[in-house]
Amino acid sequence: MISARVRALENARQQLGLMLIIAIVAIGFTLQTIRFADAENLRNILLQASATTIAAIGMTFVLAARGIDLSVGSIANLTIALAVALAGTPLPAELSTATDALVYPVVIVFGIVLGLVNGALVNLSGVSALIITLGTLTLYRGLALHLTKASLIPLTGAILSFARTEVLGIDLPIWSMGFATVLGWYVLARMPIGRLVLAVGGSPRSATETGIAVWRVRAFVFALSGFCAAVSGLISVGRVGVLNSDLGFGFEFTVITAVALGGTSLFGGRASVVGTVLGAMLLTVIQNGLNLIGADPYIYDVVRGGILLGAVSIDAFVRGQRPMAVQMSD
Amino acid sequence: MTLAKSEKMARRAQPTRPTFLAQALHGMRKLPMLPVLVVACIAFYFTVDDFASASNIATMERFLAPLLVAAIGATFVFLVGEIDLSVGSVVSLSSVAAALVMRDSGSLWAGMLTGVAVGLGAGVINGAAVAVLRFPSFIHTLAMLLVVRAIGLLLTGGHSVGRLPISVLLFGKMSTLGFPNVLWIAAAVWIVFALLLRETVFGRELILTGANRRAARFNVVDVRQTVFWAFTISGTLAGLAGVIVVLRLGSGGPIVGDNLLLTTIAAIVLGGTSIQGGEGGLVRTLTGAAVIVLLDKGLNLLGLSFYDQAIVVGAVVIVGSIGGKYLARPR
Amino acid sequence: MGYSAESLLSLRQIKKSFAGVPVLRDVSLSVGRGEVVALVGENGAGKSTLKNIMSGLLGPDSGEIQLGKKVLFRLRVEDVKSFGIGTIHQELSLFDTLSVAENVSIAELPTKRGAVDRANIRQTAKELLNDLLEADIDPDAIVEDLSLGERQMVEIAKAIRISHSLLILDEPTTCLSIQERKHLFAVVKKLRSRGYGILYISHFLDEIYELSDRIVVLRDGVVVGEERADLLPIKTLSKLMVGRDLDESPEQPADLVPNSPVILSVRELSDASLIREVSFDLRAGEILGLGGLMGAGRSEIAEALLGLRESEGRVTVAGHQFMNRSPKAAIGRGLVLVSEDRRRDQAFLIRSLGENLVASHVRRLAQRLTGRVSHAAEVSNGRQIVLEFGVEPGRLSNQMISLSGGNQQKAIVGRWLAHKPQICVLDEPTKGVDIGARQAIHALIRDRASKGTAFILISSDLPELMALSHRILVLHKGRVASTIPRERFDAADIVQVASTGRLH
Amino acid sequence: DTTIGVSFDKIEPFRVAQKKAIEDAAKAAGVKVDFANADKDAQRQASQVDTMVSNKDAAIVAIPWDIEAAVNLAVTSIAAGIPFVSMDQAPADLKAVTYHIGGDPCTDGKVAGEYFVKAAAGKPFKLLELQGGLANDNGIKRSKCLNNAFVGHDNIKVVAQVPTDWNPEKALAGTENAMQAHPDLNGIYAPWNDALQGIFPVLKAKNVLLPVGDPKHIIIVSIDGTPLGCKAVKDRLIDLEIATPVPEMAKRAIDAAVKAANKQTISPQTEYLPGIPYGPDNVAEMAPKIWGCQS
Ligand SMILES: Nc1ncnc2c1ncn2[C@@H]1O[C@H](COP(=O)(O)OP(=O)(O)OP(=O)(O)O)[C@@H](O)[C@H]1O
Ligand SMILES: Nc1ncnc2c1ncn2[C@@H]1O[C@H](COP(=O)(O)OP(=O)(O)OP(=O)(O)O)[C@@H](O)[C@H]1O
Ligand SMILES: [Mg+2]
Ligand SMILES: [Mg+2]
Repeated sequence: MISARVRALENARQQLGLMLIIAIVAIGFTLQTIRFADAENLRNILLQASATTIAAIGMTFVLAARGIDLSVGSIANLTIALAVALAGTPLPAELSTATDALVYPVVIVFGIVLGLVNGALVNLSGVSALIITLGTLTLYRGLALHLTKASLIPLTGAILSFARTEVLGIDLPIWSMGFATVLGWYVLARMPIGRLVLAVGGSPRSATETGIAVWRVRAFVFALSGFCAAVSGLISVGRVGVLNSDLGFGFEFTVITAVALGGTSLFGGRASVVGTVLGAMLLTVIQNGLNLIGADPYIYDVVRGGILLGAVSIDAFVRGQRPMAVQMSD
Repeated sequence: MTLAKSEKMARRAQPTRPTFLAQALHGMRKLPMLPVLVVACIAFYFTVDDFASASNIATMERFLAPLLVAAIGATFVFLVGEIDLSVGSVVSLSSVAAALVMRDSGSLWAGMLTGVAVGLGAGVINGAAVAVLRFPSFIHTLAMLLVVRAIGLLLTGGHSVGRLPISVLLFGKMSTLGFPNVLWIAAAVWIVFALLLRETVFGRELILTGANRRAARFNVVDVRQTVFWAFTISGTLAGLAGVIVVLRLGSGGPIVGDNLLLTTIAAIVLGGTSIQGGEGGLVRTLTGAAVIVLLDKGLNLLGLSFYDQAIVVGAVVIVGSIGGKYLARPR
Repeated sequence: MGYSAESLLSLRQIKKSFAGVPVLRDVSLSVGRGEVVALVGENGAGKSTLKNIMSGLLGPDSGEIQLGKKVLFRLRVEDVKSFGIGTIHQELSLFDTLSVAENVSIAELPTKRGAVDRANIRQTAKELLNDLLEADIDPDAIVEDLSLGERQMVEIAKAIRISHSLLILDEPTTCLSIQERKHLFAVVKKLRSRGYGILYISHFLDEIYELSDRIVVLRDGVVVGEERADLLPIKTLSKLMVGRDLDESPEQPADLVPNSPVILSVRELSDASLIREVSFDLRAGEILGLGGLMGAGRSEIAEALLGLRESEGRVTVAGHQFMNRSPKAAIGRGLVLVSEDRRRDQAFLIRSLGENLVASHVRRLAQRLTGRVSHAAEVSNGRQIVLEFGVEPGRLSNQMISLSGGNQQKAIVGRWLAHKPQICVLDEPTKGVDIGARQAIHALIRDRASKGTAFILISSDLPELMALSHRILVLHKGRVASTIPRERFDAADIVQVASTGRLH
Repeated sequence: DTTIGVSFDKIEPFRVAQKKAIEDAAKAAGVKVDFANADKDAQRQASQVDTMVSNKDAAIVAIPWDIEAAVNLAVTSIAAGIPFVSMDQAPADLKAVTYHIGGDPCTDGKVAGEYFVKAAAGKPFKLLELQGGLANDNGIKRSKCLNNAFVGHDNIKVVAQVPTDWNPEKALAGTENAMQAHPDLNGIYAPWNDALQGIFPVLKAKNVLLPVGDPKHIIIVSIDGTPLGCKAVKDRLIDLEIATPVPEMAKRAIDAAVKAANKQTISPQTEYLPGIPYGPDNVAEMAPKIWGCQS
């Protein structure tokens, strides 16, 4: 029997591997330019990672429950577009300041609702989440572009302040990311719902047989993912100051990559929030460092691909130490 | 005492023969996009002028060909329970390589062979990494996506490669026996690989590996070899798809395949192949690819703005897959 | 029919069919407080389907269900939960990636300040597993690392944790050895005395008689008999189950051909974790039984022989040393393994029965040059296994998952025996299989042995082991504790060696 | 009535403006347009053009996505008797099309480069270059001709070339990171207006979003001439904007298409509308010529 301790160590090792890669990459960049390694750049990295990380934490839960949410980028876009459309409706003057402050609840609620729509469709139809969210990926984006007519919408007012506010000298997006990390870790690893998410993802059949309300767990993860996507949308537009039609395009890909790098299984039952955060960090650090050293644009993807290959090799090496009988199941 | 007298009631359950309708519905469970395909065809036939005209159909067939070929390859990877994200990039690189060789050597066939060889090479690398080194396919093929794409960009400086020998475009535009040449290629590929999948030991072992990898190993399937070949097929067919793109466009380019990644995955999963592996097939991929092409063209011809097209496509995907599932539910 | 006790759950005139094929026709059944009701019947009779209805997983097509005082058309998961019905499922309903403690309490995780109270669930798991069931399982272990037997114990603990009125056990002992069975029986009896109602589904008639107050016999979805256990002779029972008289002559393996050659020889086989210097010889036509408790390492020896587990030591097949072992290399030398965890290691649940039946030998059915699988050969092969092992329903296009548990087992055992191997390692060959099919499998093994096939038989079912084997190797903590020839077979001795490693 | 098929390479704010200009021009010319978006896919564009050919549209106006593939599209469509007009993005072989009306990405890049050279006035000058699409001809030329203008001016150092895929969020991160590495940055080249949305927040956060003329002002040159760009010029936030004359381009494209459809000859066969450079100092007088300044 493989002892519980060996198991725990193994999981830690995966994350250590990722940290090692991040460290190697960081040292490499620092050797190129010392400005990589100062506090200001740390802040840049964290800021640049925040939107991806938050959405990726939501995605971690979805994947853990054996689902997938391809619509995160579209949700980010559509929630903002809806908020803009609502704010654009002519209102009596005394109400307009009120609506300005209402923009956050509106965006958040829309995020959750769009996530719940995903969840409800998956629950009610029994069609795989991949197909449903492939549909909503297109549908939500179409709706968003229909609202904005694909043009660039400059934003003003409260909607921007989330990304531009500092609390105790640290930007709100960074706080949110930290908060999401701790909370996500706590919920997944410690709270009953986290265990249920892993249970449903590990074996939906067993979950049903045990009397777990599988549909409720699914609704929860999709709502959470919608919520996280909306928050990351707020961060993105807050930073850029405009809603452009490209917002969130291909976002699902980056987000899932971060989660997969972090060691979460794409087939459910195994997930790590900390791994996800590290995965998102690695992606951001690469991009940031390449910008900093002024790399040739054409070699960006070569470096990125090479580092990903390095990450999988380390991971494969770590897993290579496992006994044969266990390996058989991967 | 209630013993024995019910002996008579306990006669063997006669296996009732399923009716023809039940069988048809059962078959449909495996083709969730068939109803969508039928409905869409009928709807477009009546709403779009000349939808069924020979030239429009030929246009759709040419559009279908590379998507289908790439999706056939990727289906093998899905069936074995893995994923290949490098398809689009391999299509691009192979189109670049094929176009370069065609331009510089003037030979159509040399170019085509080069394109396919590039795909084969990428497939072998993917296969070796996933099957032998046991790299997780998602991350590994993602890395390949980036690297292969970058090679294409570096090779061309971002420019596409065109003005190829006239024979290229002639071959790509020509029809034989009423069907575009590129469709013939796709059809031949489809038949060969459908036979490989359905009729041969390799196909069977592939499916078993995808259905339960552990059990496959206990049942003396060489899982490594099977996974390796699945990736090799995927790479090679992506290479061939790149060649078809060159034939069709008369040029190759470092990003021509970018959109193909998402559309191949969409074609495969809409068709009804499971991403978990072990369940699916090429008829399904064909229906999935056909739906994508049909919607793309039909909605465009209807004159919807492109975002309203997106709304309709999204709704059709959702409603269609739910409807397909509902029609095929066990009764 | 005046059975006493106040009824907890009763089903009346339940009907259920799948895709038009009736599985339950007009079944009535009730379980009262403080009684153990045994539900028996052939594979595919509908027992698990009935269990699923009773545990709220399936709704009947018609009929009514009385739960306590409520009369319902179908049970919902909530009813089941609030009424306290716990179920042990034939195919285990565990979560591989969670810990033992979490599995046991998953249905109702206690919390402390919002977080799962881990000390609490660990304690619960300890109480149930270690104290009540006397199983030595670490509450913090991850379930996927447990052996099948251990998992079955966790499943039992999990069901007991949920249950506070009715406990349904669907073939709970298929992977348990004598010791664990004893503990389970003690627990069942204890619960009965506390007033629980218990529905016990099993193919082991001795268990049925030991535990049950009342026996209900199901055949083809109809209750064909219901009687107090002490009033129902075993002969009548088995006739009711299978609809014909069973051959009751004591089982005897064919005489071993004297001086038949040694076909497999194992020397000092050891692995990193459990197996210690195991050596034995196996002769053509011999049936060698491996006895021992759960965790004694029997399955591990089988895995090591096939190269599924890293090990040291020498294995010689037909005089040639067998290095670089793998299932594929093994099959080339005529050595096959029917492994114990069939759902995980053997079944392709989403594929058809036909594909499952020939999964291990498609290559033999293919043309050498083109690799094309002959459809006709595949069908005739499949049909033959279906007939020989009585797999029902035997339509080759049915999905494997729609077969009853026992029929899945029969199909997989049939798949491997169809190979006509020289050496066959059978790990729990008759688990989950009904008495008729069990006799058929036994007969087949004996017949094959008499024709020269050598068998290594691993079975937790001692009577089976003793009935079939020429010789029994009793293992204790990975070592061969004793080798007992057929003349000296004695159940008590074997149990003693298995549990202590010594005789007296 | 006459229908002209229009195939765009993609949809983005700038293209939305072009689309509107085309619709206006078509209305003025009394023709119908049938609009299709290739969404960054050469194959989809090919299939759209095929459809327009088989629909026997009177003429085709296309913004090519793949400049080599576009040559063949033009050849086939013209062979089928349908004039093919390319707009904005030049196909690889201009002789293949009936008529091309475009901006001049190389000249635009060169003008920008020369502006930086002049502004640097021989002193060391650190420049950040944001790049649009790595495989897009406009993007490549705007970059290449910028850098060609620096040949012989070693005082100008392009400290980073950041690939952005025309995405303002990537422009933002890229600017943030480049300014981290080079806090003493002197100039930024933003070859499309949306990039400014990514640049300004960073400059603002670093307190260097200062009007032209301020000693600490960072010199910015941008291309496009959208309302966004014009506003930035009016706010004196950027030094030079090179505006593409969108309505004029659309009008000429449609007019040429209509003419060709009526079998009239078109000459010249290729026209360039070089970008109109303007800055804060002359924006008032230039405004009437800049479409982005109209609103
Ligand atoms: N003392 C021990 N040391 C290490 N591992 C042990 C020990 N006891 C049990 N195990 C573990 O228990 C498992 C063996 O249990 P298993 O039930 O498969 O044994 P078995 O003899 O094959 O019995 P059965 O086939 O009846 O289940 C292995 O996974 C092994 O790692
Ligand atoms: N989901 C399903 N779809 C179709 N048929 C099914 C399904 N589930 C069960 N059956 C059929 O119902 C019948 C009864 O199955 P059930 O599992 O209840 O048998 P059982 O009495 O538990 O048998 P065993 O002793 O083998 O476990 C079998 O013939 C089986 O094939
Ligand atoms: Mg059963
Ligand atoms: Mg065992």
